[in-house]
Amino acid sequence: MSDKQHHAEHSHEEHLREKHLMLDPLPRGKMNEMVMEAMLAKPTWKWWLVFSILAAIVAYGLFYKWGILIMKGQGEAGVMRPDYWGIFLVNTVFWIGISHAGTFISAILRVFKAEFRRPFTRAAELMTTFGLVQAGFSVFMHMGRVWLAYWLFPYPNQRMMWPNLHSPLTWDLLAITTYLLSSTMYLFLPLIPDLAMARDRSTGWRKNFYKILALGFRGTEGEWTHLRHAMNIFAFAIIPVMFSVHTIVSWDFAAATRPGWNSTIFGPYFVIGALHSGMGAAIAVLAVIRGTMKNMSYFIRGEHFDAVGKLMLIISMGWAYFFFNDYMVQWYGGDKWTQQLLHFHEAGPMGWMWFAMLVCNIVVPWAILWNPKWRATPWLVATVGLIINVGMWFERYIIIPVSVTINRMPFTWKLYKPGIEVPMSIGTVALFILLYMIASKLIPLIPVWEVQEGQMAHEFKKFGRETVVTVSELE
Amino acid sequence: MAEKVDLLAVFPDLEPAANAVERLRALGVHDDRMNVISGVPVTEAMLGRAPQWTNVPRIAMGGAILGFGVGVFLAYIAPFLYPYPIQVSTQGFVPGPPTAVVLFEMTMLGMLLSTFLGVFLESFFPNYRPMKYLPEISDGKIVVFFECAYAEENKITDALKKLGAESVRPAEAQPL
Amino acid sequence: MSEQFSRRDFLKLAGLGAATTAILTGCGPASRYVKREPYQQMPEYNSVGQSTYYATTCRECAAGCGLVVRTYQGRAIKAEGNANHPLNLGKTCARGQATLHGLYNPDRVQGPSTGDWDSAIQSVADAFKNYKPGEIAFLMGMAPDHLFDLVGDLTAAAGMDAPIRYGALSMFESRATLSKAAENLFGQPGLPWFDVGNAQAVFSFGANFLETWLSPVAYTRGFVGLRQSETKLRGVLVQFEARMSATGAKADHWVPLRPGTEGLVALAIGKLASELRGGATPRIFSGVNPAEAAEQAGVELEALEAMAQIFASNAVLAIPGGAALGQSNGLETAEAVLALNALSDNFGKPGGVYLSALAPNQTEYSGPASTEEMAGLVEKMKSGAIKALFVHGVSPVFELPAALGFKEALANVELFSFATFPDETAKEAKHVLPDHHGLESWGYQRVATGVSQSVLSGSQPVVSPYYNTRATADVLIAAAQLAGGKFAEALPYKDEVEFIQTKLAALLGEGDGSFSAPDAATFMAYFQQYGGWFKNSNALIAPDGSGALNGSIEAGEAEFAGEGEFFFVPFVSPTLAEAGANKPWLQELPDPTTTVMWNSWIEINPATAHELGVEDDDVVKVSSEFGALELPVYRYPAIRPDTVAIAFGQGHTAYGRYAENRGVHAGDLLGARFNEAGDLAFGGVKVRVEKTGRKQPLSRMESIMGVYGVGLGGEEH
Amino acid sequence: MIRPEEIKMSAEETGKWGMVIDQDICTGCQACVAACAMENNITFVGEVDSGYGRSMHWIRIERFWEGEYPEVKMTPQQPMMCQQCGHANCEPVCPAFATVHSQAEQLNLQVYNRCVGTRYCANNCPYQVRAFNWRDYQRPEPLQNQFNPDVTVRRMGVMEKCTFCIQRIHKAQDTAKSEGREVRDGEFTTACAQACPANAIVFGRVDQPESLVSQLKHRRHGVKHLEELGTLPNVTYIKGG
Repeated sequence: MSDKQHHAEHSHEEHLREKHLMLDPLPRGKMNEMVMEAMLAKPTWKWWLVFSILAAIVAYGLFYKWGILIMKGQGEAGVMRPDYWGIFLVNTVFWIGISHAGTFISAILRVFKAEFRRPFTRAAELMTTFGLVQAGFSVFMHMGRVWLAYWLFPYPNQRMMWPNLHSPLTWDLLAITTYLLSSTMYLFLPLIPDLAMARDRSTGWRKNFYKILALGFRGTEGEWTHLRHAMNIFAFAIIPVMFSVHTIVSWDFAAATRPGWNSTIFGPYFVIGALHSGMGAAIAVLAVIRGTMKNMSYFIRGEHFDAVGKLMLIISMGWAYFFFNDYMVQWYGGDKWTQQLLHFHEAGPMGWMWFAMLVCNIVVPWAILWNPKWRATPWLVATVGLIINVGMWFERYIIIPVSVTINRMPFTWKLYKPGIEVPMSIGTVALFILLYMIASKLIPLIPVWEVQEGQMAHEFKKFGRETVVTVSELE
Repeated sequence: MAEKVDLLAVFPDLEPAANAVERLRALGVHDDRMNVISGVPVTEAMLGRAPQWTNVPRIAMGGAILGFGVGVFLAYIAPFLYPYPIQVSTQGFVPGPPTAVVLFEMTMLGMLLSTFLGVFLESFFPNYRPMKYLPEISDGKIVVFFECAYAEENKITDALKKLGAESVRPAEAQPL
Repeated sequence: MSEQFSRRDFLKLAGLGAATTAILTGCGPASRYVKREPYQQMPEYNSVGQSTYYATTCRECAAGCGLVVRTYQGRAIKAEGNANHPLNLGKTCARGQATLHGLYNPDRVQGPSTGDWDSAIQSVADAFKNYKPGEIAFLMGMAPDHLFDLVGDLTAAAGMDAPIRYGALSMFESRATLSKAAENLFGQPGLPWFDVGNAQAVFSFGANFLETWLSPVAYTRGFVGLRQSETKLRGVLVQFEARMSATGAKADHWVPLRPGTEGLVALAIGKLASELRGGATPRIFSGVNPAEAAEQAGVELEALEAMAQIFASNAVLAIPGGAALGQSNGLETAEAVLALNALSDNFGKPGGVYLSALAPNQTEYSGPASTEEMAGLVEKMKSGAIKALFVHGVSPVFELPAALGFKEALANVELFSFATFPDETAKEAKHVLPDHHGLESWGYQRVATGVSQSVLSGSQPVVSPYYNTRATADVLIAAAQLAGGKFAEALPYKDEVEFIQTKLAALLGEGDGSFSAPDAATFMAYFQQYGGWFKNSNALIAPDGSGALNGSIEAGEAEFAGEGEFFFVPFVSPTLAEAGANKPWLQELPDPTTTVMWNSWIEINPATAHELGVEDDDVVKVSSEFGALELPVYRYPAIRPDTVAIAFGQGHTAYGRYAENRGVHAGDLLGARFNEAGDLAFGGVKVRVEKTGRKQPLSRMESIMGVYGVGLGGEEH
Repeated sequence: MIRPEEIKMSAEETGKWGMVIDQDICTGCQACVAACAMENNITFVGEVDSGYGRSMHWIRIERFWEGEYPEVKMTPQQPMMCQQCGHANCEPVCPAFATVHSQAEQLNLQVYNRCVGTRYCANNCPYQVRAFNWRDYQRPEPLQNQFNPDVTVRRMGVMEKCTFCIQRIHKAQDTAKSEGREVRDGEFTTACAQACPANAIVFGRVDQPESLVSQLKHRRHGVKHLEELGTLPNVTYIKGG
């Protein structure tokens, strides 16, 4: 063949290498170094500034205000008749939604062997755990007598009374507990080899820290086998758990006798909504990691934003489908209270939020994510992700405090005005980011061994004149 | 009665390691006198070794059954322990559909917890005793630990060197 | 249930007649006054015990309903209606229910202003001695009770002016006008009693008898009879008033008349009806032209004709009252409306008009003073003719329109207040000698109206006095004896209870009573046990209205003070009225028509509000010739567009934490014009309404969204 | 340990205790509301909170408007309190069994000290008649002397609602028991019915055909509010004359 052809051939491969992490292998040692470097990098003053601001917000907005709420009662919040449920439950649903993306990426994509997942499964799994922490906080903020929250755990009181298993809230408690535990374990298992890696190349307190966490992992055939099996079981089993969690959350509403809530589509509608906001949050997190941490542009590339962008587009369409499904049936039913409610959504004082929701959740993603170039632009996709989260928060706000304004007793209708919820909600957001900042300094955010495994499996293959990428099954 | 020695051979890559395993077998080192440690999950098949035995799936199954049992207790037995029959609305004393939720969640919880536990049991975690290990492993090196007769040490060392072993030396347990 | 309990207590009570003396001088035997023990545990842990029930009389308004108060460990726990009491037959209104929030009000006067009672009583005695009899005046509440009799005896013997009874309610009810009209029409004074219960149809001209008028509980019972009776068809209720009251809301027809034209309309309807019935038109109607009347009243002639149809085909009970009579032409209106009853010829007949029964120990009707008489009193105070004023059971500073200048006049008199609560008058008083709360006091009260029988309602302490207060009767008796001379002779009693017993002794011989007793002590015990004494027979007075239709009434146009474009209808808040504002739960009760809580509002027709460019909760400035107020708007769909209304009850400047500086005082807009009967023409004021631009959200029970469609999006509905 | 035969879920059409409310004669005078507050230690919440839908009324009187001036009419006043549903939406959703169905009295019980304040019951009540203690509302000295010792004083974070004056029901039953008889119809009544000057509220045994409530219910065309939801309410409303 001529040089020219050969050169073209060559540059094509080069091009593919730049694009795909999996085709651009580095020696394991190098990658380890890069990850360690990113983790051990000395925090800049900027980092400390952000850190301390967030810490202050958490201390004041979350904990101090929560103290006030507990001392003075729910009257500090905006709840009343008929809006007995307010922003705290909006946040609960929102954060549980966020947590779903982690599982989706690290479980569903794993099951379907979507290779692009490899570098950011961990970042996503962290989101699950941290998100659930916020969700848990929010649910307890909501309770009128939170100091008695333990009464809801399944154990008998002195009169041999157990919690009421008829109540969707009890199912919630079981489901969320299951989900929190299993997603945390699922975060830890694949972390073990990387902790071992960190153990091998760190000194001082970190050495002991990682030594303890790594549990003495060496990488024998046996250890790898047990780990692989366990991770497979998790990957498959945690998916139904994830679906059950948000479905049950949706039942808190769907099971109630209220116009606008009593809908059979709520289960899947909530699940897709969760993924919608979750993916948005995940991509934003990736963009931040890539932008702020050393060496991350090697691991997290345009291809990943492109891939997640596609998912976001599909999920957005799914959400639109379910939304319309719900709306259509509610509208067609013609129940006078539901009619009243739909009218209130669109034309009422919160109408602006209803339309903003549609713009953020449908218009924006569709307008931007169809374009491969834009999709591969980290900051752009991340922005879309954040906008989607705003939209999804609005959606939950409309479903809860706005919808309960309208009930079958017009004499009681009242519009909800948030009070202490505002600083406390900001507090949960701050805590979420804070946890990420801490995590980024303590655990390898990139599962190096998974990346290497992937790189081992990829290779170029010539079909006649065309060089293509092939992936071989390693398991 | 020949003395035995513990050796380790460091390989840069999978291919030579696999060959080495083959060679060692040929040289009369029995499979269960060998142990391959790697930084990535290299399957037994790749190394041409006998498939590993793991109980994790069984433990998981056991946990699932246990969890289901807890679910059954909560849903069907606990109500009968109440001080008096508690009625809510006109729903059955033991509600139908909700029990399914409880059974499901408890089963899953049991299964996943025990899977996690299974890994610990099977690989004797946590374990902080000194062990035969090389930090290079997590840099992608593949290390074959094996035990052979003192007399054969040099012969095997040469053979492995030929196969691309970066170094072959006695293995000692060291704190990780 | 309650009476069983009080019977069970009979023996205890019987022993009482003797014991009382001791009690009222302060140191009661434990057998009578159960000690207030601290709850051993928090009430949360629900300590169980035996309750005791005492019958007494409700002092929240002057109607005189019987109560049975449940007490527990010396605490009054719950006020319930006395089922034996003929006036209310076991029922109570909201104010009666909340009486306990008066008893346990955190802002009561806890002792005499002088610190100890001796010096306080001394000061009263000094006043008796130092001032000439003519220079001393007694101003008392509306209720014709034992204290009124006692003071009556005192003043009569000492040659002072007879005590004056007054209350804002009597002003808004226009009682003086009613009795005057009755006198003019029937030739005998008295408080008309309208037998709503047995009527076929009721035409009420401004009488808000379901909320506050005369005896709401009794009239509500009447309304039920009108609506639902086994013996007759469902009666029709027609309400003529510019602003829909709760009575108007229950009416089958609500006819919004321009204020001051009620009399005219009454005559017009009478004329149309008598024409419909055929025969000669009575002389009284000859003057009126229905078309013009409708024109003046601002309603369609058809509306009047429709009402006339109803009138012609039913025996109609026509009731004049409230706002209709609070006009310069109020007396003519009252007479015109009363005269209508002659068309149905139902004077002194079931379902007709009676004069209220006189109470057992009452010889002739004596109503509360008219506001004009109060003005006279104020004059005397100003001129210095009166130097010492004793006030009990009323707070003139609050209840009289500021325009009368009572407060200013106080500068010239030595004021003695017997207030239980630190009201506006007590604040001005030199001496405050707090009386017990009604539930801590003895007494009896004549039931002025509302019942066919002749009723004397009894009061007794249901709990021991909570503070260092003292019964005014005791104070006066003590003071009189201290003053000696004719004072001492006038009140030769050991104490209040002896006085009451003496008065009741007169009834001992009377037959036809609800009970009879061999001796005074037993009578007293029964009296306490049953909560009063009443005759079993119907004691209503059938008036002679024969001449009613032959008179001629010139229902002239009402005069209005001020240039404002709106008629002004002040109405009594049924839950607060003149003395309810300091009871937190009364404040938290929604107003029956607007559901507003804890504040004042001005009612404006939505159309008018639109013209003025004001929305709900917009604060407007309402000004009359006599004063101005600023308060938020309530767009009230059932008020004439040319009329605005404000409830009377808020706007206290004293009277405790729950009442103080809350809302506005409707009386501040009123002038000092009177109708011919001397009642205040409180409806005779025109006001101007201006937007201030400020907003003040009203607390409403109702949802402004759900009820008025405000803020739901789209057009309101 | 409960034996299966002890369990009898009641889903009868009629409960045990019930009310008939005659909107034709209710004048909206609020006497029932005041009586309820006095009997049941209901706290007052002040101007701001009561305006913001936080009033603790166990019974409220609803009214709407029809038509335009001058043909405007106020719809018949409608006292609204807990309907003591036979099939109550509030009960199953409470995670703590704080609101359960009394098999003995056929009432919706509210167990204050079991309530953790999720407010699901109130959210799920189609009649919106539940009141939540949003704060620890203060009753200055000496107002608490008026507390009814038979009724629990509720604290912050607890849900409450009309109980049909269950303390009176129990008292009457105890009296009857001690006299070895059944509770007689009309022997006692709830605070609201007792106060009502118009007798618009009547309380009694709906399961006894000869009782006054049953009579009224059937003689006059009574309707049940939101009956279409299948909540089996025990309060019957008589709308027209």
